[in-house]
Amino acid sequence: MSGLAWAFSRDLTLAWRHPGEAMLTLAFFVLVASLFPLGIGADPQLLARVGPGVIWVCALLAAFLGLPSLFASDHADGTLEQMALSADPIAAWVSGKIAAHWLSTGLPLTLLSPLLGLQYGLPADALVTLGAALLLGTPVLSLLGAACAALTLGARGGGMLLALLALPLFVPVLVFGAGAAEATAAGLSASPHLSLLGAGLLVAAVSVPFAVGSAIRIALD
Amino acid sequence: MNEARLAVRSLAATRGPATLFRELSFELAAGEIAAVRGPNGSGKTTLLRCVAGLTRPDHGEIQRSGALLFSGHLPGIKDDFNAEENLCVALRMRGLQPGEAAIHGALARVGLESRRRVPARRLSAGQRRRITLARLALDDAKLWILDEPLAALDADGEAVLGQLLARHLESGGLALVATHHDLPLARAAREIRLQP
Amino acid sequence: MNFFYFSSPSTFFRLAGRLAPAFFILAAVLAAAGLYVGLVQAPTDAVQGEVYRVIFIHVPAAWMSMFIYFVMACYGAMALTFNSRLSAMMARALAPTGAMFTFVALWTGAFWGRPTWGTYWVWDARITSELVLLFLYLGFIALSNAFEEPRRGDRAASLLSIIGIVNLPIIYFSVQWWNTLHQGSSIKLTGSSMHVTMLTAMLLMTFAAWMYAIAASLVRVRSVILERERRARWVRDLGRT
Amino acid sequence: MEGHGFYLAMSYGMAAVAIVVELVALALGRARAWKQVEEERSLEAQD
Repeated sequence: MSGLAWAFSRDLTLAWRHPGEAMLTLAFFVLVASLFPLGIGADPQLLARVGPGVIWVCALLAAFLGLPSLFASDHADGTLEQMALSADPIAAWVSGKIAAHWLSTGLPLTLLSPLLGLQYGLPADALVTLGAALLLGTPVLSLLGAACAALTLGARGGGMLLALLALPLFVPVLVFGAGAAEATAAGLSASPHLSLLGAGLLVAAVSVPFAVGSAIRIALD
Repeated sequence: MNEARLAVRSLAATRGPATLFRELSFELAAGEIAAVRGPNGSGKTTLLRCVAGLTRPDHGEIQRSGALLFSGHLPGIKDDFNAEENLCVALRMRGLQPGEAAIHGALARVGLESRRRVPARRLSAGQRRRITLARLALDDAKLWILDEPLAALDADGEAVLGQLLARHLESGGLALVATHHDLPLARAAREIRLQP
Repeated sequence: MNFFYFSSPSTFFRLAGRLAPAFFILAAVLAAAGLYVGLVQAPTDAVQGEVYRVIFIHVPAAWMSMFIYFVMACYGAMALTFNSRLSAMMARALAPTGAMFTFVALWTGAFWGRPTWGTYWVWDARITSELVLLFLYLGFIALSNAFEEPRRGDRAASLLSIIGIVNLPIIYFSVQWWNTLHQGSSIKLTGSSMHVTMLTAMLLMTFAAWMYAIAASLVRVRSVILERERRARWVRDLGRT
Repeated sequence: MEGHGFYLAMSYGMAAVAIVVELVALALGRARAWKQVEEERSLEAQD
């Protein structure tokens, strides 16, 4: 587990060194979320109905934008290959990096989402579910996104290619994430959605780091 | 303590359609150093990366005993970290927990003592290379794989590298070095020549 | 002849050269039979009249789009575990054909939806999942061509196809769940009992599509092999075949 | 149920177009591959 420890603390310190990046992700999230009312009109009923879905799509896009920072700079300055040659298994330190990445992108999005929910006039219990769904969903986005980011290391077409690879994999997370908040807003129970998200998180947390590891080995080959 | 050893048997690697080298075999026993020489593009870096286990060769087998330290073209240094932090992270990655004194001693030895708090971004290429030298002073890996270690080093930088290499070999370590320069070592190194 | 005999590019190149025309002919024959049975012999459907005959294209295309992705993932897994270049080339050769079938499935789905549900684009579970599958194909093709070193693209795309095949059922399940939540279940295809000629037409067309897919990918893999091995001796001695 | 011929025609038509497009693409791919082989041969012939 020591691999997870040094990778987590290393990446967290790096994230603290220039918080601008995390701020940008948050700013993007708020900006895109406030574009929708300008586009679809400010009718409260409509906004409340589309609120959960819109906020989830914006959170998903914001999380996606944070992905390149995971491996790109380490790949460029050679620290990624040093990590690959470290004493710890690749899946361990990769998990540490993804956890640190989630802490600086996914978690802030989750904490900010109730505010945006208010902007869309969501009822209080829907805000809670929205937050819970994002809390369980954003780590899965970081995990799946990390696999795609590792696959596109050193590839032409950068951001667009990463979007083409990652967004289709995000579909189930979006469906159950947005579905949870909508269910609460409609007075139904959101527990099936949340439990599926939780199951997805557990499975992803255990299996995806190995896929990321082999993607990194391919990138360093 | 079993003897550190490196055995490479009929190694082959290609870059795209072109074959870099074929049927390459050599062995390094404890205390031995091999210099890999050859013109640019002859596959020196690929050979080193194969031995380090980063690149998968098309054919052939590599047997290593013990941990290895790889220093490639890329510096392996974060610009946002200062010299001390870079050194700490590099050693922690290798499962080593050096004390404050050891870190300072190593940085002093390579002449970075005064600049250990400066972010690596503001260090010169030569100074950044010295962070790797400090790692060589502290790391206990038995096999060193160095790609052009003399690049960007000035005269006394080379002297420090020579001392570190000598001490490493005396303590039964192995070294595989790709370089165009003469190695700052008293004894001659075995030569592995790669044709273009 | 060991297991890997056919996996050396030069021998497979010749083998594919002989097999491809045979599969094309087989595909044409089966397709002709299928179309005849489907368009001429099959009776008019009580509910949908003539327009249901679109299923003789829509269903085989949709089925092939999923089957080809599965085969690509298998080749991808072989390419990564056995480090076999030929499997990776085969996966790369299959992708465009799979993407074509996915597009045809989407297009025919839309033109079947219009008369039956009144809109071209129906957010039906199957059709929406098919759209996501199209993105997976495009992602595979884009990734395999995103690197200078073709072998690097092969390995990355092979791993992506494995990640894709694992996620595909989850995507289908989530879209299915999402669809029943929003719109109630769409018309079940197999609800109305299938007249025997409809079934035979469907099977004939499916096998025709399968033969065609094999033929097309064999031709494409030959081009890929030529490009990859253009410096090899056996390629230089090849007469133009 | 008249007028459905249009939808049938569009579906089968597009399927046919898709297959023709792919066959053309295959032929072009083959030509490009052979061109590269010829280039390699001419390069080889020079040195």
